[in-house]
Amino acid sequence: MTSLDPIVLFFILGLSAGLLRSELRLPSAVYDLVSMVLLLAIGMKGGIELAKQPLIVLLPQMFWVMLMGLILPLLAYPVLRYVGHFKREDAASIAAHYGSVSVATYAVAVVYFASQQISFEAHMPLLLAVLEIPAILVGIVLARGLRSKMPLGALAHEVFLGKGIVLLVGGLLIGWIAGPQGIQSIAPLFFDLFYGILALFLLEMGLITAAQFGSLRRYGLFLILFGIGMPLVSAWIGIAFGYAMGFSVGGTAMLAILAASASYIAVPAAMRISVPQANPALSLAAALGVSFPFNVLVGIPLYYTFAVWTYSLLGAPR
Amino acid sequence: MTSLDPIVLFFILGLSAGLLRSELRLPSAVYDLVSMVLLLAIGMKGGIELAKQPLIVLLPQMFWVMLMGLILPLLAYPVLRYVGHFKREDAASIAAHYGSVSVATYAVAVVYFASQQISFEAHMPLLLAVLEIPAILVGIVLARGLRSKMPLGALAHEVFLGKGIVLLVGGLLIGWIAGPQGIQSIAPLFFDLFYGILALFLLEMGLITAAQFGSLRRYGLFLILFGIGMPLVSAWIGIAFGYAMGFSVGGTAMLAILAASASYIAVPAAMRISVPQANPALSLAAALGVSFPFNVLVGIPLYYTFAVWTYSLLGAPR
Amino acid sequence: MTSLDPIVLFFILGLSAGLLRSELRLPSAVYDLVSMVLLLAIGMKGGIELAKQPLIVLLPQMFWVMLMGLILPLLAYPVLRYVGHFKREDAASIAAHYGSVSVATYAVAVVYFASQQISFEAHMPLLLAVLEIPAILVGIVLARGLRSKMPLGALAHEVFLGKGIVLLVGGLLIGWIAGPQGIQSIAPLFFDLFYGILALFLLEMGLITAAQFGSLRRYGLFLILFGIGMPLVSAWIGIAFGYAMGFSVGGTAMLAILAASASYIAVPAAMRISVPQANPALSLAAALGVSFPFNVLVGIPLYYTFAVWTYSLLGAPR
Amino acid sequence: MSPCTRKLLTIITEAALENVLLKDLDRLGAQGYTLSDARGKGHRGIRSSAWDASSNIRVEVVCNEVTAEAITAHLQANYYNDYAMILFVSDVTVLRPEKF
Amino acid sequence: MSPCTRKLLTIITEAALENVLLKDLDRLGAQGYTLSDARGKGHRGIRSSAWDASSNIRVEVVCNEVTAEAITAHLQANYYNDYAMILFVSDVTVLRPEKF
Amino acid sequence: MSPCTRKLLTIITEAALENVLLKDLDRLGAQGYTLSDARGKGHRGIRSSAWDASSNIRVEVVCNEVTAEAITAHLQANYYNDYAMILFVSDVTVLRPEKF
Ligand SMILES: Nc1ncnc2c1ncn2[C@@H]1O[C@H](COP(=O)(O)O)[C@@H](O)[C@H]1O
Ligand SMILES: Nc1ncnc2c1ncn2[C@@H]1O[C@H](COP(=O)(O)O)[C@@H](O)[C@H]1O
Ligand SMILES: Nc1ncnc2c1ncn2[C@@H]1O[C@H](COP(=O)(O)O)[C@@H](O)[C@H]1O
Ligand code: NA
Ligand code: NA
Ligand code: NA
Repeated sequence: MTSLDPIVLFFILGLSAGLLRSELRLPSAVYDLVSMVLLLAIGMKGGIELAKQPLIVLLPQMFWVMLMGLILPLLAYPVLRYVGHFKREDAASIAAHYGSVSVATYAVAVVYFASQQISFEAHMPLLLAVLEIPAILVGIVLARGLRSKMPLGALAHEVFLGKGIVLLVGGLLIGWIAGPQGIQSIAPLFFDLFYGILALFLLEMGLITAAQFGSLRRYGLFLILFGIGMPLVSAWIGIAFGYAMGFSVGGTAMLAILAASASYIAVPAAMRISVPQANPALSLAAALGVSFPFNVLVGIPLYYTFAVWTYSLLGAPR
Repeated sequence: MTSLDPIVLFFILGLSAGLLRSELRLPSAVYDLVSMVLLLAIGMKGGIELAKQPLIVLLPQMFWVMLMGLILPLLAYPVLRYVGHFKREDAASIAAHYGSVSVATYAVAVVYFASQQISFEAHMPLLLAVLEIPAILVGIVLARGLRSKMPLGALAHEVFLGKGIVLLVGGLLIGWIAGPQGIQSIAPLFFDLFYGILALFLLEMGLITAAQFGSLRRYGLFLILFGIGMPLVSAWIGIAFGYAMGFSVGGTAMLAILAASASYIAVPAAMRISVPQANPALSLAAALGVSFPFNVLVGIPLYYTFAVWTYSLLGAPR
Repeated sequence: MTSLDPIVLFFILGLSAGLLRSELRLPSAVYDLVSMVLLLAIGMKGGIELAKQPLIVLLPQMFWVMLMGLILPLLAYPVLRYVGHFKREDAASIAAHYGSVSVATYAVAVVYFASQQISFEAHMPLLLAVLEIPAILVGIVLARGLRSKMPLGALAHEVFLGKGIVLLVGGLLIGWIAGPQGIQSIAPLFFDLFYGILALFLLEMGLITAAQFGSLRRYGLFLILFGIGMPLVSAWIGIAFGYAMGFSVGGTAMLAILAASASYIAVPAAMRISVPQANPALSLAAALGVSFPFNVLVGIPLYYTFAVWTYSLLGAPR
Repeated sequence: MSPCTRKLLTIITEAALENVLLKDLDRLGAQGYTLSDARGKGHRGIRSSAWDASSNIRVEVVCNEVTAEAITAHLQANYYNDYAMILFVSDVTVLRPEKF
Repeated sequence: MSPCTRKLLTIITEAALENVLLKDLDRLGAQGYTLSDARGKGHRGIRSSAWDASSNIRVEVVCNEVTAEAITAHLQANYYNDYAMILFVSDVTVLRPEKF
Repeated sequence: MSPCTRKLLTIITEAALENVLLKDLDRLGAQGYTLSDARGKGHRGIRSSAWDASSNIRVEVVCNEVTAEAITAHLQANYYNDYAMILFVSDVTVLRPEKF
């Protein structure tokens, strides 16, 4: 991402303030407000697009994307377990984080694509929501085995009724039902302020990221390498899926970005309850301490370049 | 209200999330911020209108509306006491809630009227502020008798200096003094974002409403019937007053909506201090658990239809 | 300031609510959010201007302004110590508050200048940031003597990495790097809403100011006289510096306002840690209880008038 | 300034009672108090702190035994029946006993 | 309504555990509980409360000795190894002992 | 893992002191601490938590007696005169005493 975008500068400000141990600290109520508005806005943006096309057309895409969300953690797990020598639960939990997605990374990508006038499939937020969940299930099975007697009800509750999913899917439904006309009255808050609110959110994300660096130092080099390497690999998988599904270059790049991003909202909460033996500091250090800044500062334009290469090499799909 | 309006969809989202016991929970600081902006905005909207006409003209209206605020709880009390068999203090407290008004219901009605291009007397927020208080006094007298030795100072403090009244009346005064020109600089926050902020508020209201359903189940059918029946009756009284005062159809409908709405900010706080024997769960279950959703989802367009009937039957007033 | 400006009316509303002991209280998270947005916005406004001119040109100005920040507390100290008979630490701490600046006062002045279409040097936020700090150092030396063995690291940390400075300077840098084009996407939040957010902030400031009146009553008349007299003197010093630096009338008036304003964010925090023997109630009572309302209600237009007189008497500088 | 024993009174009750309660504490001889916001569950159901009417406060008062008993008796007489409220007392050691 | 002794159990743990923990408390016989948000530091590092994953909660339960022991044993068996959690118990005097 | 007695130190003081105080606690041997925001009233007047300069924090430290005394002495020597601060100590039973 062009490092001059003010959105990214806010992230860097937060990161620097955190690393310099400044007094700057946002109250958690502000974090909650800001992330709530972002999730609803992203959901509604996607929902408006859903209103324009029959949902049935999107079912195959949802299926393929779900498949991608199952494959990514299965790919990450052996690396973490056998190269990184993490214990089973930790490997499974980290894998789940990387199979799922980061809404903040998506939001920054949306800003980047807008500034570069790259268009992409506008129902992407639907795929974002779909991608949140499968990796969680894979992570749990990897950690506990298939025969584990997890109370399924509690798990489904945790997964489908977590704050992030409810707001994202709620936004999708509201956008879908209300449509572009209906949503206009609330556009000043949710759409006009989107960039500004994202800036505040990234300021906070910078502070949170800085707080992960301590664990990073403790858990060492492998986590850093994984936190950069895994997104690079995932991005190519995302490109493969996007190409196979006949997406535009922009859409393919966006899917690559989703694949490369690592969750830090839905997955940590679900893993903490369903795989308590996993050390949450490890996954957050990797996802927030390494992959999030890497994706935001370097990855987003890079994955787009990957997608452009692919399309110029192979031609537009089908 | 047209169930497609996104404002109402946010309420339904909150309600569903609450009923499904989702993790979604807004910090109370967000609730405070959002309700503060709404109260100030509604006050200022009314204040701007006050600047356009001599206040003396409005004094009779304020008097009549105050009278309405005295009549409504006196009507509700015997029903609650002798049909519902509530103990004296509970009947008095519930009656006070229904004699007063709900700012959130008013805000949703404003949105509905705007979407339907129905005009109404623009100084309505003044009447809203006036209506908040008389029912509280009636409720206290009903509960404690006229000879009770309530410390009047403490009561006046509670009633006139509660958060809601201060912000609403403060907004009125600011709008009145600054006038439409003066207020322009702050319009982007208070007026352009009004719908969006109302949406967030209704999301939270949905969650709060869902939390009342537990008490509803406990206190049974009568409360549900009362929570629907009382607004229906009150609406007609509001229409009678509006018609008698020579209001437009829109203004009459709005007065009906105010009459039908039940307070959940000013009255609970005042009752808790001055009639502590009343169980607050009862009034909130009725006001928030039944009447608020009923008014928002069904009542607002219904009462408007009532007003239209009345005007087409009886002709415009005077 | 024209007492009709709604911004100021919000301050008066907060002040009245506080003095009447209303229930109105803003959660500290709202205070944090609102002040964060203001500081970032002011910083960015200044930063955008920095992008337009070589920084080297501003270095002399920064030097002179820093000098002013050293002189003001040295002037205030003997008055406080020998006329006011405050103990050494208290005199030093109060002096530091008056040598530094109040961002809220600056923000109100910006609104006033805009409404009166008075232009001023647009890099003023840079000077604002520069002015925050020197007085703190003077205050510490006055209180502890030059030979005191204050841990310099901890002090520098407190001074340069306090919340206010980080946000203001961070905003400056973001504005500078991103430039007017880059910042456009976040303008709806930070610039369009500026007045509205300032209104909320001043509402809270009114409540906080009211809370200082208790200490004022206790510490008596001298503090009130000082809280009015010191700004009047400082304003003339600001005018002298502005004139000497060749500023426009508006810029000179703004420098006078900065000089007259007294800090209540950066300085209290730094003094509390580095001069703990000073009673913080004294400085806050003077700075917030007297000088802030005086400057906002009376001082801002007054100092502008002073500047106009000066320029018409002496002619434009150089 | 040798250490000394005092009572720590903890009151958990509805936020609506805050103003009244703090005035009572002042009047009954408490030299100070500390408040924080809380949520919880008791005989009067769940109090979730989502908004004013369902918020709790948690008040702590360090005081001598006489004051503790006066406060306890006053609360029991005036609020215990009508408000969501619990109260418990424990022994604490304080410095500067003259403060409490 | 003479005063009576009970146990005050204070649990400080990760906010992620809130729902599960409160259900457990209900099941193990606690008549009520009080929660507030907290931050802190312990063997599992700094928990800053900046956002959900790093928030702590502070839960207080007033109960009789048997319940206190049941809760303690349950927490120790189920959560102590995997979660940031501490637990301490003190004696408190309560009014209306039948409530706890 | 039999239960064992420790001291619970509660410090209520100005939020401005947070950073300095936490560093001191670390240095004086506290194995952990828990913080929450608070407001209150004491000899230095009302601290309303409306904004930074008037906020209180409430810090709890569970530790052994020696550490408790060290912290108490340090706070009394360094902050008691200049800051709004109170401190009280009580006995608590903990599990896993090796943690504290
Ligand atoms: N056994 C308990 N332990 C801890 N807190 C309690 C207990 N019972 C009640 N509370 C708290 O006290 C408040 C009022 O209690 P109650 O009057 O029983 O509804 C509840 O909302 C809880 O926050
Ligand atoms: N010695 C202690 N005193 C007070 N609080 C503690 C202590 N140790 C841990 N805590 C709190 O308990 C939480 C979990 O502790 P731990 O499991 O040791 O990481 C920490 O985040 C602190 O809030
Ligand atoms: N007797 C008391 N009981 C409970 N908290 C107190 C008491 N005295 C003081 N405090 C708290 O300690 C803070 C500082 O006390 P002080 O130094 O006396 O002003 C106050 O703001 C209160 O939050
Ligand atoms: Na991913
Ligand atoms: Na009504
Ligand atoms: Na100054």
